[in-house]
Amino acid sequence: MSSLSDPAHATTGGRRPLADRTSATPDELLDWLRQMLLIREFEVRTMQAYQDKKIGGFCHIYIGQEAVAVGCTAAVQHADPIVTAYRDHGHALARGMDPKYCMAEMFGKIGGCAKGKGGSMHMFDKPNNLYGGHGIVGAQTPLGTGLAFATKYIDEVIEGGKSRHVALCFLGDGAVNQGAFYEAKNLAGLFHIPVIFIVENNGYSMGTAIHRGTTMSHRLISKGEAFGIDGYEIEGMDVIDVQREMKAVADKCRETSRPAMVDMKTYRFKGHSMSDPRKYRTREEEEVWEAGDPITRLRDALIEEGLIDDAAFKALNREVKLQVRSSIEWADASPEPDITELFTDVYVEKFGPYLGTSMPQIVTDQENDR
Amino acid sequence: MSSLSDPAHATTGGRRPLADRTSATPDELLDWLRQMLLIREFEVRTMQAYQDKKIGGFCHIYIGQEAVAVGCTAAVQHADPIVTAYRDHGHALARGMDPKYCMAEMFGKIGGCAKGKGGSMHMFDKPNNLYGGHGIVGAQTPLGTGLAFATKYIDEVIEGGKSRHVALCFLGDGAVNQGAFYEAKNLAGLFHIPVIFIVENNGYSMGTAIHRGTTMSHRLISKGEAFGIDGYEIEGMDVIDVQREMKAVADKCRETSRPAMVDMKTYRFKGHSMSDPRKYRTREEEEVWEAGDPITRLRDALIEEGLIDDAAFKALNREVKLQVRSSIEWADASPEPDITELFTDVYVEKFGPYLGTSMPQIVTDQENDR
Amino acid sequence: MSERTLEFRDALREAMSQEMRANKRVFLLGEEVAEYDGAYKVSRGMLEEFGPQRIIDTPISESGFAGMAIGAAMMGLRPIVEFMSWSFSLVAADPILNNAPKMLYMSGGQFGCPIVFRGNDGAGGQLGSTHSWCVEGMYSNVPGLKMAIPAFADDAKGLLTTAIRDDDPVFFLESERLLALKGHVPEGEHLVPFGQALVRRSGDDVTIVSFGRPVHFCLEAAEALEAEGISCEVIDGRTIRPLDLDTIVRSVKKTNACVVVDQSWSFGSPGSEIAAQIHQACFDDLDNHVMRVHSADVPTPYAWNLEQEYLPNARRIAEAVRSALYVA
Amino acid sequence: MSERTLEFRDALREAMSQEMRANKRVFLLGEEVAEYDGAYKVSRGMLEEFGPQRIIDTPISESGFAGMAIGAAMMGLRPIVEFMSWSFSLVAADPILNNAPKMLYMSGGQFGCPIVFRGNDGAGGQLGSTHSWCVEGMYSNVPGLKMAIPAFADDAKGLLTTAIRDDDPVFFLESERLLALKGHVPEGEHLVPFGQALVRRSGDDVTIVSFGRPVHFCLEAAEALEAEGISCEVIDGRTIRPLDLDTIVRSVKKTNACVVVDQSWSFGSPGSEIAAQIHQACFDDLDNHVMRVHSADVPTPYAWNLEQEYLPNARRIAEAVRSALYVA
Ligand SMILES: Cc1ncc(C[n+]2csc(CCOP(=O)(O)OP(=O)(O)O)c2C)c(N)n1
Ligand SMILES: Cc1ncc(C[n+]2csc(CCOP(=O)(O)OP(=O)(O)O)c2C)c(N)n1
Ligand SMILES: [Mg+2]
Ligand SMILES: [Mg+2]
Repeated sequence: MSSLSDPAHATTGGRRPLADRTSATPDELLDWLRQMLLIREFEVRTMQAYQDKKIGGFCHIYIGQEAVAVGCTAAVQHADPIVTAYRDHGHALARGMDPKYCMAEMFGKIGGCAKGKGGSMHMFDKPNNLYGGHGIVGAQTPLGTGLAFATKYIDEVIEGGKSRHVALCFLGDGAVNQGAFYEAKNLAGLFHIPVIFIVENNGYSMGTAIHRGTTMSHRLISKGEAFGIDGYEIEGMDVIDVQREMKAVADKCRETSRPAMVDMKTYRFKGHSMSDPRKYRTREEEEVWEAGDPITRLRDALIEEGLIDDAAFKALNREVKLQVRSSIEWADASPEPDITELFTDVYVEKFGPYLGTSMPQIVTDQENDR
Repeated sequence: MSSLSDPAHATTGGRRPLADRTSATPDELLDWLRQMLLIREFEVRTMQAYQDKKIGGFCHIYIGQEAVAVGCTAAVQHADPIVTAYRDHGHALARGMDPKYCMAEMFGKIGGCAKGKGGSMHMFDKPNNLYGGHGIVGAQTPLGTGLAFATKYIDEVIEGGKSRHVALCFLGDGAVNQGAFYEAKNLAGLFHIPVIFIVENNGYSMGTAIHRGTTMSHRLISKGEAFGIDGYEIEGMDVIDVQREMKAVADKCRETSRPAMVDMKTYRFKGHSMSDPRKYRTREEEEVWEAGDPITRLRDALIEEGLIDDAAFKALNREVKLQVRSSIEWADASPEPDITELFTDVYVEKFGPYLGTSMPQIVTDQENDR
Repeated sequence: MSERTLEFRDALREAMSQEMRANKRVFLLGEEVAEYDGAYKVSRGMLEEFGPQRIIDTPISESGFAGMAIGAAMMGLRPIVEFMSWSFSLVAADPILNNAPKMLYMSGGQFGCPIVFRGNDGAGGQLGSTHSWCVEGMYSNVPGLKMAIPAFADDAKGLLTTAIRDDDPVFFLESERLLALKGHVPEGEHLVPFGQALVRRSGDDVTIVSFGRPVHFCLEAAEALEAEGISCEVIDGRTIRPLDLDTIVRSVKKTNACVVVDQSWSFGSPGSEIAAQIHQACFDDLDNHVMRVHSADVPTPYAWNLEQEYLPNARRIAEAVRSALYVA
Repeated sequence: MSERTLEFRDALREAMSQEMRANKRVFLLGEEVAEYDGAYKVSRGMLEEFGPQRIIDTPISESGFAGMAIGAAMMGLRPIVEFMSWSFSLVAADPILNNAPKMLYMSGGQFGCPIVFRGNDGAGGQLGSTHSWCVEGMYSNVPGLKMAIPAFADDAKGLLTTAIRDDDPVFFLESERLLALKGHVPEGEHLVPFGQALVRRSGDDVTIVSFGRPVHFCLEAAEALEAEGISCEVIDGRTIRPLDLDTIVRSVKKTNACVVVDQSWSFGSPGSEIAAQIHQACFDDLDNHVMRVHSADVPTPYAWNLEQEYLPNARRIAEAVRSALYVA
């Protein structure tokens, strides 16, 4: 598969005619643009809310990586489970979470996707098959393997058919050094588990440039090949490329019920978390990557093809801004969890001081919609 | 390096003239034979003692793998630290532990290398730079990396010189699937730590044939290459080959202060532990490997070269038998640890119920010898 | 009532097999559970009956396969994870403690973890420090998990059945030393509810509370003490989370004396918890402070004589009972 | 006595730097400790002074680098391992619990582990379930390790210096919430011995025992209770292993009432241990059972209001004191 790891090269990606690059419909393309804009706007407002102390804890911003979550999600079916790390707002929105639940979660409100109990790092969305947001680096890799295992088990053992799903398991480049990831890969390779490990390789884990923490960083996929897992290097700044190449990967994994590993080259435009001054990298480096902004690239490509004009883009932008604004209003208005919530969701059944469990609004709202 | 993984091929290894195959002196060659005989006899008597209930707990027999411990140990300096897993009697003896301490340890006697506190799986010998015997699969791989790290640190930071040691870290083929091993390899590759991971690939972890638990088992060293670690496949049934090839590996690691990984093909002639009926493999397979018995091979090669004759071999055998017998007598005679030993060696200093620490006989005897 | 006698290990297997027959979502995975029939033969024959898709041999990757099973549980499967020994669960501490018991909470009720982790816990015979963990000493500290420790074959089946049907993660602690113990085990469905302790022996002078293997040491001590004229009530707690404090308190209010016997190390253990809770609930009833018998507060020694002394044996229990009763 | 004021984090650094100057065997490793100056700036400037061979940035491989450091300690080096958070130590549970504290014992005295593991412990601010572990709740169960939890800047330096010189593995638990706390810290060598609790505030009516961050909550509660005419003696335990029971017992024998405040979950915690030990040592002195204040027995919630209620805060401590004294 293609390897466009040189960021300078990235800006030329839009030149080829769209029809050569994607089989997506205009509506789909516009939806990807909308999703990326939504994530971007959401994150901008998240940063503000964090500064305003409406959001607490650790908060990791996805700006710059939008094409990855949007492109990967678009490459698979809605029923295919997804799991990721703590930098998870983008995945939640790309998967279809209404931003109001996401924002309310960070505000620590009962309307949050996890009733305000999880926070920024722990976004869960059952209706949209998002299995979290996980705070412990690498911990989601055995979980993701388990999700794919389960789809296969359900398809084959329970329903007596053929394995027909894939699971997407996102991880950071720093997570590549957690032992659990290797155990997960061996299991996936051995048991033919259709999990796709997508390393969102943004070049840094906190202040550590990848080569300072990771051997063979010029060829991360060797760390999958050692488990018989096919590896792919994908340039992650252009959503069209991401979707197309990921679709090919996913189709193959679905077909063969085999795992894959993707070294997805990307960049986070902001700091590791809200408190990071980014002294470990240069402004020049940032500017090179910013020049390949995934939103600009898709917008320009769509304008070039006449699928959108400046006015339509502005309108889309406005729509998204309104959506995020109203999600903030919604989150503001959502009440704090009642103190009794401390003792709910610890165990499924009531006993002793424990109050049993119930579904959060993100699930019940959806059920009411039906 | 050579790859003689076909056991049938193995029996032809002795045909080339010795001088082409090794630079070891006749005394050294005879000593290797003596060591292998000692391990064999020791293990035979260990099995008996286990049946007689003189030994408790888990007990893992090294018979069949003697050439590995003896050849690897002979390939490095005595000051180079060694660490291994629970199948550790062979390493202890090859490193120079007097068998009496080893036997007494298994008998749970105060004369044991660890005062009877460690048992079969946990052989330690400070004078001989053996850092255990470790019961948790894979746990010794970060430790071994740390031993090599420490030699380098001492050489470079404390003594201001050049790194000049290697550490040998033995592990089983089943241990290859523990996450800690991958973390250790990444650290070793990244920090230029001269640790040599020797996978004693005897084809099984308990009842699991390697390919049933391990991906890429036909090319284990890919699991080192993914960390920039040079890999070697070595046929482990001929001590002459093992020593020669391991010496080359060790010399290179010592010179470059780089790690290495060795896929050492071998076979355990007995069960996993004393309670294993070996139903997972065929008698035919066992017989093929037994035909390549490392002791027979060295004996025949030495006879062929005229370095030893049948009588001398028998004498050596007798000597070793006597030594093991007397080590059993010594172990039998050694007292049980006093009940107060329960509270020694928990902390270095005395406090509360804790009685402080003191060196076991294996250390004090040696100090008295000086 | 069936008078059928089974070994503890067979009772465990019967629970698993019956639940697997009834529910395809239940499956078993772990090292050597399939082709080898289990390192301790608990799963003997299950591969044959249920096939390799449901009885799964894993590599030696506890963190990987425990985490994988948790992911599968989040999707509604009901995995049974066998740790060959709980001592080996330390390499999987993160998934079993940070994921399984907290997933329901962190997801605000969306994703539970109906999973059972089971295997040998506590000292076997001379296995040494690394292989003799009583993980209840540490893991019972963690909310969100349940913990069961059967001492008899019927409870092995009844508690394990309950565990498999439970919607929360259950840590199921067996003792290698009990696997061959025989007892009457009901055929067919047999459920022992969590949170219900059992009085194994009635008595008037002192209450002895324990869990799992040491319950047998307690009964042994009680037997011996009877000869001295001391009447012991022995309570088998059966589950540590939830803890049936009521049964314990009822007994202590009768006997006014209590000895807690816990095979964990003493410091911050189930034993200290139960002692503290009894002091709270029975402050005016106790004629003496609660006595505690634990494994010695040292790493587990290998040597036979040291290990015997290390364990909470009948002699040490009897001594504790005598001091609880101020009997010189 | 120096009147110099330092932040808690700077006091930690001073201990490390002074020991590293004095002993080349001491080195520091962990995630982001070198070029980033530490995730919480505890090691700021140390790379510059000591260079990359002694201040070592590691990958996110806690099990690997903790184990590596243990191996190095076996060879006589004296590593300081920084866990960015103790919450991340669960992935390293096996090396830190199965190797470090047992090596001396398993090797019959041959190989000790002079190593310090340190980092943030306990709830920070709204970090949620996975990032808010109070590992003392679990790890204090394990013999062979020592455990220190400073609550003030001077102790941060004094206890850490002692930890680095100690020949046994020391688990050193800091609180992210205290890192900016200022206090007088002696210049030059400053050692605070392990196993010596400190009476932080004298009082007559009740003894409050705590460790680390909650000591501040206790002092806050004591202040508030003074207005109600209740005189509290607040004891800062400082080390959990060894535990200075004598100081606690002396106080309880005076006050006849006790509240233990422990930020861990309650079940089988240091708090339950101390309560049980006090009941044993002060059975005839107590006018009421020992009260315990812990974090709520649930996974740590993210929401601010829930987290505040979850923690052993001053309000809950004051309530416990009042009930200990039968004050409605
Ligand atoms: C086991 C563990 N160790 C350390 C941390 C602290 N930590 C959180 S994020 C992070 C960096 C991860 O970087 P990467 O995987 O590249 O993801 P990115 O932040 O770039 O998305 C670290 C060290 C953690 N959460 N879990
Ligand atoms: C973490 C862990 N899991 C499981 C075990 C149980 N166990 C002991 S030895 C062994 C098999 C290891 O096989 P291998 O690494 O090939 O070594 P060999 O016995 O062949 O020398 C297993 C599963 C253990 N000791 N540690
Ligand atoms: Mg990154
Ligand atoms: Mg093997």
